[in-house]
Amino acid sequence: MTIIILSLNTQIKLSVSTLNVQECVDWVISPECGGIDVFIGTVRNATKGKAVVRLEFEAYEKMAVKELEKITQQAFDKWPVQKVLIHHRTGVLQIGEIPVVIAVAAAHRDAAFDACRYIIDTLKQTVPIWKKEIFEDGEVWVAAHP
Amino acid sequence: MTIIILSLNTQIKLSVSTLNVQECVDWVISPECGGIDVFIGTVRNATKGKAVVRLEFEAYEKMAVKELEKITQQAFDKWPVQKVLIHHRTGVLQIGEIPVVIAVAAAHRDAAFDACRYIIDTLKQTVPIWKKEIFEDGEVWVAAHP
Amino acid sequence: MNVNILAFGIAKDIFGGPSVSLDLANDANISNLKYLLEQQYPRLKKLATYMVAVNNEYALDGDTIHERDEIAIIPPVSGG
Amino acid sequence: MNVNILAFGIAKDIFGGPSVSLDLANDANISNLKYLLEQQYPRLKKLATYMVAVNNEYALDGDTIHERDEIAIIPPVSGG
Repeated sequence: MTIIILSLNTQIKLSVSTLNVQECVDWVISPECGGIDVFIGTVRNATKGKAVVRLEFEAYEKMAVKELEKITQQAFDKWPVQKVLIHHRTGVLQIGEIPVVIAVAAAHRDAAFDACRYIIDTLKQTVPIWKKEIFEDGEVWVAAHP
Repeated sequence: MTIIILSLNTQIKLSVSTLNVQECVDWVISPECGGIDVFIGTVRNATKGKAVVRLEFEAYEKMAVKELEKITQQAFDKWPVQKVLIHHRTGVLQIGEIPVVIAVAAAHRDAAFDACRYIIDTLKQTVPIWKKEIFEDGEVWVAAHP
Repeated sequence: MNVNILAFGIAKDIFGGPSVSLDLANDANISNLKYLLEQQYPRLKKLATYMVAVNNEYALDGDTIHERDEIAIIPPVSGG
Repeated sequence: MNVNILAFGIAKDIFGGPSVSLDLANDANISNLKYLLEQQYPRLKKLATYMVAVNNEYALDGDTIHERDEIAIIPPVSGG
């Protein structure tokens, strides 16, 4: 399932398909902006020294999109940014695949950096998406236990 | 003229050809990294309200590469980052084109953000590259005058 | 009233499925709901923390639950 | 000694070309070089600031210049 929220300056997508970084950059780039910051999450091959085989992402999709919209709105309220894009994967991801791309365009780079970092930091705290790490000998929902 | 400095974890390029963001991301992505921060500079259509027709970048290439190497080394010294890439254009750039791409991969995102921002901030202070803005009615070397 | 509760992440494992249904007093609030769920599914208490969402918004312990509300258990998120 | 000085950015406009040559005393330092250049090209003094590089490294005012050094005038940079 893919959900896209599209306005002139905001794009939010939850998708089971591979994320395309170039597409994300192409969408935020604009003649009025001077700087773009892009954060790309990638699936690491190990966590705390233990080999990861693959990841599985589950989302409460309706609510996740709502929370992502709130975060993008906060970014627009806090910084003079021009375009904000958040693409997040769901489903099974292999090592090296991309769970998330956040791209922010602004006239000046400080706003782009600040907003992009705020978005990923907040996303990881509030957006109802869950990651399960699959190891050779078991699996674990990340962050579930203290 | 294109200069590429290539090691296992560093890539520096000065080039008159169009920069390719996807290539940059593909080069820094690796199974050990969990986060990539990418800064993309773009040519704005106006500066202080005045329409820009195009930009021209000139570099003192040998020294620019040396200074870029210093900055990447500082990034590796200061933060636990895994790969650093800096691509910078020279020559004539049209509105919307990309003068610079900086991509930093790290196990954890804070290092990638900090190092990427440090690199662009420092690049703008120390690397001998000059930008001329061409307007309808004249041209100006940026930052030359107080 | 009878409410249906969606579960995600580890809560789905704890409930043994993507949703459970529960009988609640008509003026029940989130706190009451959590208490009943924790009685039935003690593993819930072992979570670092968990939230409840009502109609796609995070809810507070004192919020009253209404029939036909969309209720979901939100274990610690780990997206990104 | 006679040294060749590379110019970039606005310095190229000020010198009217990509390099100029200059006669210097054999023990001349960067400060002496700047003084002579500013005499010949007064517009240099109107720059916000400028640096001199010797052999691709930023040089300090007291650094001595040697024959065959690669010398360059570095006006305020504006890359990125």
